[in-house]
This record gives sequence, C-alpha cells and structure tokens, in this order.
Amino acid sequence: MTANAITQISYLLAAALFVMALRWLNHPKTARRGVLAGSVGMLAAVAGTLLAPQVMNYTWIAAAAVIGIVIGVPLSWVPLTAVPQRTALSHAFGGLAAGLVGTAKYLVWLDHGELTQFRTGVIVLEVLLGFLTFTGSLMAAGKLQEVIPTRPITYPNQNLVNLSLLGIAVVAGIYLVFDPAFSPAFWVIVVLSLLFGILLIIPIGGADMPTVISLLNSYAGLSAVAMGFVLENKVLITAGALDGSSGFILSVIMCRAMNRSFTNVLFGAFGQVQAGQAAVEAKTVKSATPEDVAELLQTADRVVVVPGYGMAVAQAQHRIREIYDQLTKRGVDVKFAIHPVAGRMPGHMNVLLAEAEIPYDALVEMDDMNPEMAQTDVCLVVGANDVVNPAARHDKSSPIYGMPIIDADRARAVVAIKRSMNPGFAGIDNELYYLDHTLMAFGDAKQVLGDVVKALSEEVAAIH
Amino acid sequence: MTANAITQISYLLAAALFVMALRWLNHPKTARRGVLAGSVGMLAAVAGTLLAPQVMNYTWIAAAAVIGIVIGVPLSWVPLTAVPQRTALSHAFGGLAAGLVGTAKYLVWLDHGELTQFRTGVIVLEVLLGFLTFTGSLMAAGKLQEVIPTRPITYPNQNLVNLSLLGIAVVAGIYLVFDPAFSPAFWVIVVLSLLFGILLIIPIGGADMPTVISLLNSYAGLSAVAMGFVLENKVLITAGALDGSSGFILSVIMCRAMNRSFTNVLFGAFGQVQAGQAAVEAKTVKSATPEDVAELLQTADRVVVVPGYGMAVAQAQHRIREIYDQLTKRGVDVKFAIHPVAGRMPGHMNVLLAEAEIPYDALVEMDDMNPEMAQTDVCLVVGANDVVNPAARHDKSSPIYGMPIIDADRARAVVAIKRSMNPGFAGIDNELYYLDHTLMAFGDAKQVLGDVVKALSEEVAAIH
Amino acid sequence: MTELDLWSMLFVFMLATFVGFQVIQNVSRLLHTPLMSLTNAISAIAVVGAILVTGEQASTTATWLGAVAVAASVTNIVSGFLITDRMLRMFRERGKKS
Amino acid sequence: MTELDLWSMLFVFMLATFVGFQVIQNVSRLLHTPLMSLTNAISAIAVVGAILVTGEQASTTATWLGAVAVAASVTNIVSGFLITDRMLRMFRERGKKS
Ligand SMILES: NC(=O)c1ccc[n+]([C@@H]2O[C@H](COP(=O)([O-])OP(=O)(O)OC[C@H]3O[C@@H](n4cnc5c(N)ncnc54)[C@H](OP(=O)(O)O)[C@@H]3O)[C@@H](O)[C@H]2O)c1
Ligand SMILES: NC(=O)c1ccc[n+]([C@@H]2O[C@H](COP(=O)([O-])OP(=O)(O)OC[C@H]3O[C@@H](n4cnc5c(N)ncnc54)[C@H](OP(=O)(O)O)[C@@H]3O)[C@@H](O)[C@H]2O)c1
Repeated sequence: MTANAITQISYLLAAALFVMALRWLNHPKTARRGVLAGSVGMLAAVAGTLLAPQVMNYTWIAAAAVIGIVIGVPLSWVPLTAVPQRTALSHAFGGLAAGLVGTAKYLVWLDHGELTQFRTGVIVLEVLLGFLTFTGSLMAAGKLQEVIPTRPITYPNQNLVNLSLLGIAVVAGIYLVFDPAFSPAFWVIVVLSLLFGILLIIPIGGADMPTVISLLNSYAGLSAVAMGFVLENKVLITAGALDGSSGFILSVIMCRAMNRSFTNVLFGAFGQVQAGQAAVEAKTVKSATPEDVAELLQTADRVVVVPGYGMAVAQAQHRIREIYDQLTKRGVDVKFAIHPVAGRMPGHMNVLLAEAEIPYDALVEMDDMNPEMAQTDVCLVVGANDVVNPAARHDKSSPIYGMPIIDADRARAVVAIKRSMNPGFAGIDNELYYLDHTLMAFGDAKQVLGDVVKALSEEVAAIH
Repeated sequence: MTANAITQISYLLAAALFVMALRWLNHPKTARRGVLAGSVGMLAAVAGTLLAPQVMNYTWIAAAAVIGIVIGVPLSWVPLTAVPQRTALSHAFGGLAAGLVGTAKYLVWLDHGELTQFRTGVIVLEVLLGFLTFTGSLMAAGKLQEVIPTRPITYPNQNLVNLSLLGIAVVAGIYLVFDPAFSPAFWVIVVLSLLFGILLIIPIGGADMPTVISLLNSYAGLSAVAMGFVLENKVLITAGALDGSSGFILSVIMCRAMNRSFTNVLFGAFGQVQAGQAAVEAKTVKSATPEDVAELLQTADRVVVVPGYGMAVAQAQHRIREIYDQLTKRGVDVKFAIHPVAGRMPGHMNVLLAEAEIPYDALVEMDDMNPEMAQTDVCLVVGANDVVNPAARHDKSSPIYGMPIIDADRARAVVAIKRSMNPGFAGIDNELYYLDHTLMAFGDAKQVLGDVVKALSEEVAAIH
Repeated sequence: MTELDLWSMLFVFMLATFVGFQVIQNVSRLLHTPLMSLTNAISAIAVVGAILVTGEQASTTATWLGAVAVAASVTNIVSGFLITDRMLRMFRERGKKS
Repeated sequence: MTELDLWSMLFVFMLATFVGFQVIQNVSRLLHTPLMSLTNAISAIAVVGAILVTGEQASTTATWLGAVAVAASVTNIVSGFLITDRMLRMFRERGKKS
C-alpha cells in the first residue's frame, strides 16, 4: 500500500512537472527552468518505479542504465548541424523500447495465461507503433546523416505494396485479439512493422526528413501511450500524449509553412521534383565582390539578414555575428528575419544564431518583419533561397505558390550569398536573384562573409 | 457492461465537449458554437447517466427536472443588470445540489455500512464546500439585489469567530473520518458550513460581491470535484476543475485590476472605507450643458468613450449607441475604452454595449487604448469614476494607487457625465473632474446623453 | 473503491485543472460575463450525481434529497445555457471599417 | 484490468492531449528545436515500463528485452535533457536597445 502510494504520488508529480516543463518553453527566459522541471519529473518517476513492489532485482536495471548513460552523454555532444539525426536516432530508441516492452509483456502474459483481449489489443498497437518508429527513424537518421542515399527510392506501385503489408499486419492484429494465444500472428506483426517502417521512409527525399521525424515523434509518443494502456500507467499516457501532440503540431507547422499536405510529404517522393527541375535558364545577374558588399552595408541605416539552409551548411553564423558587431558598432540597425522553415528543421536558424551569441531579441519572425521590409536599405540573404522566392507570392504555376515568404525583394537593395545559381530545397529557380536591385556574392557563405568582415574592419583601420 | 460502456463514452464525450465549449469562447465569432458544444455535452452526460444500471426509477427524476425547467427558463430572462445576482443564485443552487448529494450518499452508505474512510473524507469535503457555497451565494445574491443591507456588517473579533467555527467543522470532519458511523459529527459539519457561508459574506461590502461570486464560483467547482471523488465519476471531476479554475482566474483578474489582495477583499470590509471617505472638499469644476457637449463632440475627429458603472445604473447604453451613430455618420472616429473592472462584474461594459448593438470591434481594451489617448480630441466619460482616476498613477496615499487606469486625463478635452460629485466604488475623490480641460455634465447619464443626441440631430436638421 | 482508481481520479483532476487554466486564460476579455454564466451551466454537471442518487432509490430521504438536487441542477443547466446564448447573440461585428 | 480503469485511462489520454496541444502551441517559435529534443527526453518516460519489465524477472527473455529497453530509454533521457539544456544555454538576451 504505502509503497504503491509513493509510486503513484511520484507519477502524479512527474506528470505535472512534464506539463510545466513544456509551459516554461514559451519564453527563452524560463526555458532552462523547463529542462530542470522535466529532469526532476523524470527522476521522480524513475525513483517511484524502482520502489514499486513488482521490482525485485536491480542488477540488470543498473547495468542497463549505466550502458544508457555511457551512450547518452556523448550523444549530447553532437554538433548542432547533427541535431536532426540525433533526434531521429532517439526516436528510434524510443520506438525500440516501446516495442520490446510490448513483446516482453506479451510473452510473460502468454506464459501465465493472463492475456485478456484488451491487453492483447493494446500490446498489438504498442508493438506496431514501436517497431515501425524504430526502423523508420533509423532510416530517417541514415538519410539525414547521408549514410543512406537521400534521394527517394521508388519502385512500381510502391504505395500498394506498403498498404497491403500494413493491411496484413492489421489483420494479424485483429486475429490475435480474438485468439491471443496464437503467438505466430504476434511475430508476423513484429516483422511486418519493422519492415513497414523501412518501406515507409525510403521513398521520401532526404530534405523532407525534418517533417518525417516530427511525424515519427508523434508515433513515438503514441507508442508510449499504448504502453501506458498495457501497463495501466497514467504517467506514460500523459507524457506520451504530450510528445504525440508536440510532434503532430510541429509537422503541421512545417507542412503549412511549406504549403504542402501530409500525403504529399509522405507519398509525394518530393526530392525527385528537385532533381528534375534543377536546370536553370540563363538570365543575367549582377554579381558583387565582398568589398562591394561591405561598402553597401556600412552606408545603410537598416539591414535585415535572412539566413537560410546555406548558412547552416557553411557554418557561417559566427561570421554573421562579426558583421553584426561591426555594423551595430557603426550604429547600423541590424535585424534577422527568421522564416519558420528556414534551414532543415523548425527553429534551425534560431539555434545556430544563438550559438553565435546573437541576442534572440534581434531575431524577428517573418510576419513581424515583412511590413518593415520596404523601409530596409539592405537585405542580406545568406544561403536562403526558397524562403525568399517571390514566385510563392504571384506565380500560380510554381510548386511553392502560396508558401508564405520573407519579402526580401521589397528591400531597397538585396545581397544574396550562395555558391552558384543552383536551386534550393524546392528545386526551382528564384527570380529574386535576377532583380535590378539584387547583387549576387558567389561563394561559400563562411568564406564570403569572412572577406566582408575583413573589408569592414580595414575600413575602421583606415578611419583611424 | 455495454450499458456501462455507453455511459462511460457519454461522459468522455461530455468532458471533451466542455473543454471545447470554453476554447470556443476565445472569440465572439466562435462563442455561440461553444454554447452549443456545452449543451450537447450536458445532454450526452445526462442521457448516459439515465442509461446507467443503478438508475431504476425515473418518475422522481422527471418530476424534479420539470420543476428545474420551470424555474430555469424564466431565470434566463433577467435583465442584464441583474446578471450578477442570477450568477450568484445559480452558484447557490450548485452548492445546494452538491451538499444534498453528499448528504444522501452519507446516509445511504451509513445504512449499508459501506462508509470507507476515503468516502467519508471526500463526502465531508463535498458537504462543507457545497453548503458553504449555498448560503454564501444566497447572501451574495441578496446583497447584489439589495434585499440584504449591502454595507459590511461587522462585529468585534469577527474573523476570530468565523475561523473558530471553521476550525470546529474541520475537527468534526477529521473525527468523522476515523469514526464514519458517528453521524452527529456529520450534522455538526452540515450546520456549521451553512452558518459559515453566511458569516463569511455579511462583513463584505456589496460592491465587492463580484469578486466574491467569482470566488464562490470556484468553490462550487471544487464541490463538484469532491462529488466526483465521492461517486468516482470523472466527468464531474473534469467539469468541476474547469469551473474551479475559471472562477479562480476571474477573481484574480478582478483583484489585480483593482490592485487589491484576496484577503483585503474577503476580510477588509472595504465598503466601509467608501462610507467613510464620501466627503468631498470644495474645488471648482467647469460644468457644461448637453448642447455644449454636442458642439464639442461633432467638431472632434477622434472621440473615445469610457463607460463605467454609472452607464449600467442609468441603462444609458442605447443613448450611447445613438451618439455613436450620429458621430460616425459625420465621419468622427468613435472608440470605446473598456477597463477590465469597469462596472460591477468582469466584461460588464462589453455585454451592455453589445446589447445596444455597438460592434465589438469598436470596444478597445485599456492597454491598447491608452497609448492613443494623447491623440484623442474628446474623451467622453459616462458614469465611470475610479477607472479614470489619475490618482492611481501618482498619488501613493490613494487607496487605488497602482491600479491600472484609462488615461482619460491625457485627452485634449474630457467630458464627464455623472449625477453629482459623489465618489465611486472606491469612495475617493477624483481629480480628473477638476482639470482645466475637463467639463462636467451633471445628471442621469441616460437623461444627459438623450439631450446630447437631440442637440446633435437638431444640428443635422439645421444643416438641411 | 480500488486504490488504483483514487490515483486515476487525482490524475484526471490535475490534468483538468491544467486544461482549465490554459483555456480560461485564452478566453476573450470581451466575453468574461458570458464565460461566468457558461462555466456556471457546465458545473451543473452535478446533475449526474443527483440523478444517480435519485434513481437508486436507496431510501426515501436519499431520493428526496436527490430530487431536490436534480431540480436545482436542471435549473442551472437551463438558465445557464439560455442566458449565455442570449448574451452572445448580442455580440455583433461591424460590417467594415476600424 | 477493471473495466472502470480503462475509462479513466481514456480520460487521462483525452485531457493530456488537450494539455499537450495548448501547451505546445504556446511554445516560442524561437525554441522549436529545443522543444523537439525536450519532448524527446520526456517521452523516454517509457523507462518506467522498461524498469518494471526488467525488475519483475518473469522470464529470462523478458528480462533481457526489458534491459535493452532500459538502456535505450536511459540513453534518450540523458542525451535528451543534456542537449536541450546545451542549446538553451546559448539563447542570450541583448543588454539593451531594439
Ligand atoms: N526548416 C524546416 O523545418 C524544413 C523542413 C523540411 C523542408 N524544409 C525546406 O527547406 C527549405 C528551406 O529554405 P532555405 O531558403 O532556408 O534553404 P534552401 O531553399 O534549401 O536554399 C539553400 C540555399 O543555400 C545555398 N547554399 C548551400 N550551401 C551553401 C554554402 N556552403 N554557402 C552558401 N550558400 C549555400 C544553396 O545554393 P547554392 O547551392 O548555390 O550554394 C541553396 O540555394 C524550404 O524549401 C523548406 O520548405 C524546411
Ligand atoms: N468590474 C468588476 O468586476 C468589479 C468588481 C468589483 C469591484 N469593482 C469596482 O467597481 C469600480 C468600477 O469603476 P467605475 O469607474 O466603472 O465605476 P465607479 O468608480 O463605481 O463610479 C461609478 C460612477 O457612476 C456615477 N453614476 C452612478 N449612477 C449614475 C447614473 N444613473 N447616471 C450617471 N452617473 C451615474 C457615480 O457618480 P454619481 O453618483 O455622482 O452619479 C459614480 O461616480 C472600480 O472601483 C472597481 O474596482 C469592479
């Protein structure tokens, strides 16, 4: 009784702390408190569980925990560019854990003949979601890390195959519910969900992985919920539901900001379009040297920087920081316009710029910045492409038509830094680069910006 | 089983619909959908309950329901000025229901010897909160309807008496938990909580009732929660918690906007201060005729109307509407500045103005309006006093110092309509009336505004 | 009642309170008066308990008490929803401008 | 498991989902990347289930499977919280201006 009470209280506490943790993420000021709350909650739940009467032996648990720590700590040191992979990987672990616990429970209850229909039903759900998430996330991680070909791997009537596989798994599941003791059906489900996870991901282009991992995030959450139903454990259900809704909302945000549908992301094999359209007609662009750019920047009063995926690739955020310092020193007002899907994951740009110690109150959301664009002297586009493509506003034929963009073209002058005229993620040409008031500074963003900084500081030297 | 399943599903549905109902109140556009959701949820819950196996006889229920409808429908026709009383009254009913159900359950379980300690504990809570809310809300309703003297009724060491009464009730409750069968203790609790409800309210001034009914609102919610624990019914717990938090938040908003503490409201016997300070030193004010006001208004470009409790008393909202029409017809920009605690209940002004069919997007919240006050030609203060008292900004000695106010005094010209120089709710003088650019139009708001309208329309007549 | 169920009820209470706080904080200030009467009507869910007590007919007293409770709750339900809707019907948006 | 408990679990699920949606929608866009890793760490609550399965020692297989699950979850907990905190430490406010 008392032991159980303590466990239950710890669960209640943990659930409340998890909610608070996410609430405190609503502002950078309180965010770290959120992490604290989350970890305290986790400790409480773990402690409470260890006290639970069922837990009779600790050696295995301790051993496994040590292993987990040994793997986990290094995993938290990954460079920020590898954060998407890491996230995918940990979804894989999460799914694995859910799947394994489900399997274990099935076997145990099978031995003891304690398999009710309800238990079997939720176990099937847990195992299906868990293992699907496991292999699926591994695929996603692989594509993001580019150990697996990132281009969509497609074959004739793929969706048909996938769906029929899923169908079989579901049938097996239903059968199992009516005859829980028929373990072969269970193993069929296990195998099929592992397989399904792989097949679901390979036809999706590498660049769509962020949306996919958010979806997998909510699957992982749901599998935790299913586990909660299996073990009749409410903190599992709560935390799982929180995770599930988070993943769902993030993927919706991404799809909306890319103005694409879930189905299009999941079955559109989008990456191919990219390959297809990469050809660019020859129009003339004005190109500029870093010195020109430096000149232009320091004569400006208001500068808006639009960072994009290219900045992440080039790791150019620190150079940007130097330019930010140089210009603010000169009294130039420098702001950063952040597009919700700039880069390759939600909030990507914010983290990188924060890493370069650029104050977060200089980072302005697209919607707040666009009205001010017309009063901007120079808009510095660093490795951003689709998110500043005016076609999204007027060209109905464009695949990104309707996607909200940053109106870089409305600034008095535009400087775009990229290595070539190659298209971005969406694989389409960008008329912004051909405008009269647009200057192209070709080269790796880090390189170019480095030269701009040099030019700016020489200026200062010259003055004194 | 199936019967129970249906009941449970209906409860789940009801709980979800209740949450949605409140979510949809976040905008007037969706608000009515909220009411629909709420009533559907209620129907579902009731239907589900009627199907529950325990319910064996329907006649009594039907009879009681008919009575409820017969009382309820007319109660929904009360004039909007009587809404606070009605709300208080229905809290009383809610508390009564909770208390009676608790009592019934106690008696039944006592007969059947099914009183566990837990059950007794939650029943005590339910009965205490329920009956306390019952008599307390009746008192509040009485004071608002002014059938009971609204001034605080106080006697020596009142709080001591009250607290000791509460203490006795609590002791009795604890005793009962250990000896559930000892029914005398139960009746002591019932009587004391009924008594306590009365004693808690009588020392509070009538004008503080709105805050009090919000508090009683959350008590009513909590008693529903307690009932939920008694009957192991989760929809009761959910709905009760929603109600409880709503009442709590509203009373916090009111206290904050009046910049007073709960304790001050509950034990401050605030109304007395009012009585005490009503004396006003003789300073000179400029007074104006309705014609002057009309003149002033139609020469203005921007007019801001600040409605207050006086508008509610005078039922002047329809006249205001006419002025609004007259002026907008003339191209004058008319806005309404709404203070969170203008009037006598939260949102009081909004409902009255909406009743007069003034579009809600002309109603601006204090914080959004204040910045624009300096660019306002005429600020028309209709029966508002404390919420426009500049003392709140600078006079540290004032009882309302620190209370956020509408900066009427910053407008180019101020017209204040009230019957006399009497103070408002807070019982303090208002320097706004003595400013050089302030004109006083004395008289009943409805009367005065009526004359203003006449003057304005004659103007028009004259023009043609 | 099973030990376990006490805890699930506490869970429900905790979560419902979180939902309540968040939802109420998002309610438009325009609608605080309707909000009061709507929550009022919703908390009349006490009718569920009242019906159960009345329907069981465990004892005459219980039935009587229950019946009164039913009457009281139904009053709140009916008047609460009706008056809220009446108030909300009055909130109109302006055609254009401002 | 008792019939009743299924329903309380559904209640918890429903309410938790509401809380989730509301809470997540209020998360600052600045912090969407940390959000992903934090929810990640939180959903590693699966460790609870893993511990129970491992600790019961109902059968060798079960214990093995459980142990692997524990290792996987602990990995997520540790790396999840650490990396989130690492990211958040980087978000600084500007002294004054703008
Ligand atoms: N953020 C998310 O959550 C998310 C998720 C899924 C998809 N997406 C998609 O990703 C895209 C993001 O748009 P975006 O404008 O940020 O990126 P983008 O449209 O993909 O364009 C990136 C640009 O950066 C340039 N670039 C690459 N490496 C560079 C380097 N080292 N130095 C300088 N420039 C470099 C590339 O041009 P060069 O090759 O010529 O250098 C490319 O045009 C959107 O289409 C969005 O829908 C985002
Ligand atoms: N809204 C809430 O939830 C709430 C709750 C509790 C307390 N309160 C308090 O109530 C006060 C509200 O401030 P308020 O400025 O709206 O009202 P107020 O400060 O109470 O002043 C109302 C004024 O209206 C005048 N008046 C009364 N009847 C009138 C009539 N028939 N015609 C014209 N004028 C009339 C009165 O002056 P004459 O007598 O000279 O006419 C009085 O000065 C605040 O102090 C607030 O803290 C509000």
